[in-house]
Amino acid sequence: MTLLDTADPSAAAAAVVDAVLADLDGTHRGVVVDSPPGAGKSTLVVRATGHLAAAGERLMIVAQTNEQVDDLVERIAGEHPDLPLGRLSAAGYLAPDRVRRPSVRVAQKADDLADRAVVIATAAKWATLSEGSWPWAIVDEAYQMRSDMLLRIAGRFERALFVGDPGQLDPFSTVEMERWAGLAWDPTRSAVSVLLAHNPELPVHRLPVSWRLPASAAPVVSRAFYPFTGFRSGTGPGDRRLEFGEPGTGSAHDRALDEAARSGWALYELPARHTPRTDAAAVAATAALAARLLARGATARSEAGARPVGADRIAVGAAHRDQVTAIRAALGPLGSQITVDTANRLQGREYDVTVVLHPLSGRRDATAFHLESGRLCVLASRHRHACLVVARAGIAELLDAHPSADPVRLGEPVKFPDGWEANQSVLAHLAEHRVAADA
Amino acid sequence: MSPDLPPAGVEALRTAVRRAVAAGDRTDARRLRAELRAAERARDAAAPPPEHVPRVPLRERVHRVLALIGVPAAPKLVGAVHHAFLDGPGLSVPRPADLRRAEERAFRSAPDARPYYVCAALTADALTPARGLLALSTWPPETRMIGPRSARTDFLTAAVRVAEHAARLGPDRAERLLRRFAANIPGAAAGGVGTVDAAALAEAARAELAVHAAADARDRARAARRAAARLDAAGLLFGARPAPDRTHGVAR
Amino acid sequence: MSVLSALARLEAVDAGRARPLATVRHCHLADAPLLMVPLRLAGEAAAPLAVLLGTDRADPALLVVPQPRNRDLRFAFAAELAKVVLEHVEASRGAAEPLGPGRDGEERVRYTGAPQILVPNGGGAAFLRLLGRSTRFRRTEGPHAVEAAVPALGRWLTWFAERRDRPGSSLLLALTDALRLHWATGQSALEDANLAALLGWIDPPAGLDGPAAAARAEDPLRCPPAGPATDPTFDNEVLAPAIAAWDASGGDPRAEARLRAALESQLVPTWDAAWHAVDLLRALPPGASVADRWERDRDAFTLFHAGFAEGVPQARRDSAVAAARRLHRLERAQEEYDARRAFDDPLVMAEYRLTGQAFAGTVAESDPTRLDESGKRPKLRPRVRIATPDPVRLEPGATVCSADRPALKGRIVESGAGDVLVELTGGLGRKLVPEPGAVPAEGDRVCFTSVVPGSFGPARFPESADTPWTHGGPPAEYVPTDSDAAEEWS
Amino acid sequence: MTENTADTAPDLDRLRAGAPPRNHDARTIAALTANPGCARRGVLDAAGVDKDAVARHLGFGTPFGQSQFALARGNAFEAQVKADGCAELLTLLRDRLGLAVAEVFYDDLAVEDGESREARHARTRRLLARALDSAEGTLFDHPMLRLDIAGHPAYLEPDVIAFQLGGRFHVVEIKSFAVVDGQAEPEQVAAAARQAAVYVLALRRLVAELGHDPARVAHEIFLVCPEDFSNRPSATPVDVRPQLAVLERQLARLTRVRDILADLPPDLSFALDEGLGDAVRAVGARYAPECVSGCEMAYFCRDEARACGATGVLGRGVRDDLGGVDTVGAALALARGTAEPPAELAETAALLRTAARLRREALGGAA
Repeated sequence: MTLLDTADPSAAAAAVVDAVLADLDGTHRGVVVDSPPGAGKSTLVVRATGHLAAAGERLMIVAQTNEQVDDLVERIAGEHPDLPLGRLSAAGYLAPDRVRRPSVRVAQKADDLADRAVVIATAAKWATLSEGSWPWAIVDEAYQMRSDMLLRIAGRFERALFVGDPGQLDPFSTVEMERWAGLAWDPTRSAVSVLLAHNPELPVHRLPVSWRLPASAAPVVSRAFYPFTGFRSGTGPGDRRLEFGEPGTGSAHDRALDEAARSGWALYELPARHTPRTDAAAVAATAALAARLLARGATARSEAGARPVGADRIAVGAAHRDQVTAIRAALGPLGSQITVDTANRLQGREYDVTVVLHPLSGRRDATAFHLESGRLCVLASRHRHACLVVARAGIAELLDAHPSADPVRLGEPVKFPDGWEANQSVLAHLAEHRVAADA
Repeated sequence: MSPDLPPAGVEALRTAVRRAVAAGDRTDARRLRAELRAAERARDAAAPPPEHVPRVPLRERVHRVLALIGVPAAPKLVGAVHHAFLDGPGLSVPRPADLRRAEERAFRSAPDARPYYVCAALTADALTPARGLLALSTWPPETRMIGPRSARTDFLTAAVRVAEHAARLGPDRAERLLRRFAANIPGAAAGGVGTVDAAALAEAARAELAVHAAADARDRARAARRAAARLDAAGLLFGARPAPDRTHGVAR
Repeated sequence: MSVLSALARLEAVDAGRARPLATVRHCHLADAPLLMVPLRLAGEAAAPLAVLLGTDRADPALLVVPQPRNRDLRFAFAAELAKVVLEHVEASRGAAEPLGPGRDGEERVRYTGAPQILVPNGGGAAFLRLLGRSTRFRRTEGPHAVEAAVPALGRWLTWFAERRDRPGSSLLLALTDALRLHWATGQSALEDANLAALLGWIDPPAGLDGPAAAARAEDPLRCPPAGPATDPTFDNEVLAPAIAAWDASGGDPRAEARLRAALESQLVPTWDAAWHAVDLLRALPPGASVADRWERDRDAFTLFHAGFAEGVPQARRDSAVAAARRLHRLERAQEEYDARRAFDDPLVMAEYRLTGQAFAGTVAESDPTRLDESGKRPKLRPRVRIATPDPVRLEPGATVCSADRPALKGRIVESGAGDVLVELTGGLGRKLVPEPGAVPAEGDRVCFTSVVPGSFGPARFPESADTPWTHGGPPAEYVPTDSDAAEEWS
Repeated sequence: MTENTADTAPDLDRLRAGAPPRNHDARTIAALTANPGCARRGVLDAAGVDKDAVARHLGFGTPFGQSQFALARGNAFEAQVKADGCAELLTLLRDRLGLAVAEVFYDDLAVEDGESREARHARTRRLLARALDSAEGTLFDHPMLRLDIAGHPAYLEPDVIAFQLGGRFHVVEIKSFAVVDGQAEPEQVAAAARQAAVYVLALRRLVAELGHDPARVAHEIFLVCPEDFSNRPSATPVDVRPQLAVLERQLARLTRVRDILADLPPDLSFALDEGLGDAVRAVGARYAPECVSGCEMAYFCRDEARACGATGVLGRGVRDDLGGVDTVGAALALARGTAEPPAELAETAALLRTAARLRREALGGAA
């Protein structure tokens, strides 16, 4: 902790990265790195790739979606232009421009990439291979991968680096099954949790600094979602600023935007009411805040300089697909410019400002889905500058009234952080940045 | 399908009892239950099985068992040992407190009139009767003191005695009892699945006993000295009286 | 739970009767299913007390354990039960129909029938699972030997219970589950777990409405619980004295008859209710895909039956590879089941239409011969514009298929208020001109949905012996031990 | 917190109309967390009102009886595990945790019947204080623990064992439901975990009172159950941190009953007389079907909720799906278009109308 508090953030982060790379040179079969939001996970993957490649090791990289794979290809090829990369893909995959580089070869068969130092593909694609072995693998977003997928690909590598964010959404299954509860290899659990259950001696590192989250957000997110490990922001208070070209009119929307610009957070609160999921007023407010933000011509000032906050730097997040559709519709033509998506799909992304429809807004009873801490964590940790949350009043009462009768399955590790506690923690912080909607 | 459907009266009473129970009406339930039993008896018209009158009085049989194992014991163990080694069916020992109360009455009305009393074991710290244990007045006081290790040493001692006894008599009836002892004493179940070697059991019990015996004896002797200094003759046998319960007492 | 089924519950409250949630039957009902109504001794995991069972509603067999704490009596009961269940298995299988050679060249067969077991509720099914677990490891020789039928019963019950986990399987059905799939009552899901109350809402006895019939069903004296748990006042006031009397009588037949009568009194109302439930379900026409799913059940049955003599291992818990394989199979079956049920039943499809994952309407424009010539070769890509009042929530690019003809596939081009443009991509035939009737014509009523079966392809898993180090390495091979057989089963 | 409770206590005593407060045990305390949003239950529980008697008086008694077979099985298993100085438990702890052979201390903190709860509690304090100082002692059977419930000390039914290992105490909870192949009924495990959490909390408070670190009471408890289908005991560790957090929160909340009381008629009492029904109705309930499994008032509340057509009787999920519409009648009127929705319900109304149209279409106009 003292290191966290006192040392220069870059030095603290670099020390962890060095320790990870040192472990790769050691004898462990696996190394796990926990990365809170924006803590430089991709940078680590790129560094580790270079490190292993430099040691002459052939390397396979596993990511969860095609987009993540392409992102990694782009970054690794950018950083190590001389490294021969292979992009293994399914039939029908069209390589985007950012992947079309001289050092990158795209193929559907692993045999066609046999000479490549590094081969990258989705887990699903790796799982189709029945032979071939790589001395090393890097598994990205390993907490979002289900352990049954790890089982299917683990035969392809001898040793592996697992990188991911434990605070985000857990993988899920479309069937509910109790039969595997308590088993160390429960296929519905995350890959990392199964890996560590069987290999408790593996080193687990934690990246200590979020370069994305501003000083206003890191403590809030850390306290609520990473209570035992913690992290800090790479920037200090005042290093990130949000300024509007156009002054506010004093409307509640503008006051919420001003509060967010000032403090990094705003809770735009609508009157208490139980509503359907696609609460029209909340949907309208969410869309209006995003549109108004754009209209006021915001500029984001940070260690990277000043840049305008365009539609591509704004994201709107919600819990349910139907809410996303409704907000997109409410945004009109902006709906195709501003990213509007569910927490699941916003995982791993980064924006300057986010507008979030609170998952519990308008609910009468909280369900496990709504309380899942990872959902709120994703929504509250995508921003570099500010996050605006839209909610009906009454969430505190709803949490208070939430009955606690969760069944307990023997042998199943207790899930931390508890969704209830995490929600309370975030809500307590938001209450200090509350702006009531105009009556 | 059923050869003799009960008469409607019995069935109706049975339903009435269940109704009363479900409604939480205990008085009604008790009354109806009595009526039901009467109706059932009338229906069966069969004489109830004759009460089995034991020849040896209960306290005497408890005495025999306790004398055999030589340490304070709970009714369940007393019953099991009785079943294993002494004649007759299993011994249903009443609540120790009730048996001891009767003995205490007898003792107080005519002290030392009987050759022995089935009495209490005393907690080493408070000298109150230890819950659920029976002891004999003829034992030395320290045997009747229960320190923190005594439950274990007494269990092991009982194991040794039972094993020795079984070795003398042949282990047939005691098989189950020996198995239970053996399962809970390290190294005692050497004989493989299903069979217990009484000698091995006794040896294992003695081995563990050696770990605890000295400290336990010290605790017990100290408690016995305190008891001798503080309690009268009846107290020594039946324990200091606990503080009475105050109804709805609220502390502080 | 969805708004649509919530509305159905409201309508049921209003009508005082259950309202339909389905227009067709989504489960298979065999001609002669084996109905089992089991009771368990309170406080025990799987100590059987009694079971009323049979395929003939007029002639059930009653098996009881007069003293449930007596291990020998329990195994005698298990042996009797085994006889009935094994007979049912053999009687139901029918002939083996040849299917022609499989991929490995071996001739394959499938039985024309399969055994079906019905139980009143989920608790009954769970009890059979435990009963299977507690009997399948028994040894037929050595210490604690049991009749050969006992472990056979255990293996069959275990198999039935595992098939029940598979979405859409009908081999072991809990009648409350089956009824709730087809009707919404005016009470909560929790209260629906009571078979008698559920039936009271669906088909109340003359002179009563749903709420009155359900209230009656909640009185354990008028309507004994459907098991496997018994009513505590029955235990205390009837069963316990009867067992005690049987014990005291030394197994007197009269005492046993009384005990049987007492248990029968608890079982018969549920027996009747269960057949009532069967009648209600049978009155519904079967959904189009029910026969397919039953065929899968028959496949599974044929496979297990064929391998029974060799003793397909049924370990206590799944190994890592077995668990992953099973999860994959179940997820595939779930997707298939969800989609096919929606295709079979407009009322199920209505759920998806309400959430915007499907829409129905009339074809306003149709361009059946449109070609996409942007690629190297022209492709047949007809477009249809559909007018719909449904709240469509499908993004452009989303893959859809036709509910009436799932082979007809397409993708959403644009979707606005009251109108969706779909480009058809599959199910049109092989030529550059569509097969006649393949493309919906103007004025046709159509329904498209993004709920498509078959997105889960087959998956490759390592052999158990190749379980990777991440999952603990290859597991020790499961060998039944003496201790399995020696479990006291108390 | 204590000041609050001191103020509230007299009001709560008055609510019972002179009847003694119902004695809490670990089960009833654990049940306080079942439906914390229910003001009715909160007030009745905080005041220690005998809810069972109230419900019976109102004609809605719950048949919560227990089968003698279940009771006998539970008692027999516990007696077996604890027999002869917990011989079986010691064997289990030696096998599972490598407990040293010398660690055989067994202190039965209960004495004979007839001793007062205060005296037993004092004895528990004395023996535990010694154990905490010396780190000596292995098994402490029947500790008499105490928790303040809304200002009243509640003595906990002492059917639990505190087990000391390496200076840390673990609660050992003996239950007679089976653990088959490592799995048990999740609901039963949850109930056991909630009860164990009550003991952990009470034990922690006691340890703190004795001047020691409450963390010496572990959040990991041992659940001792019959293994598979045998009588053999097995021990499974269960992490009760979630249950502890919930319990602490709800116990703190009970003192907020004062806010509820402030809105109630000053002469309100739950005396078992003809005014009882009105008195109970004066405190709002938050009925959900799950109440039936854990609250004696459930059938009364269900009847009340059904009578006013509350959508909650159909389940929490249904109520939430109907977002904002509280009664069956209102929801149906919106669905059928017979009522014009207020602006804030326009959306719900549209959704319900679409649902009604879709049902009608699918059922061929029959619905």
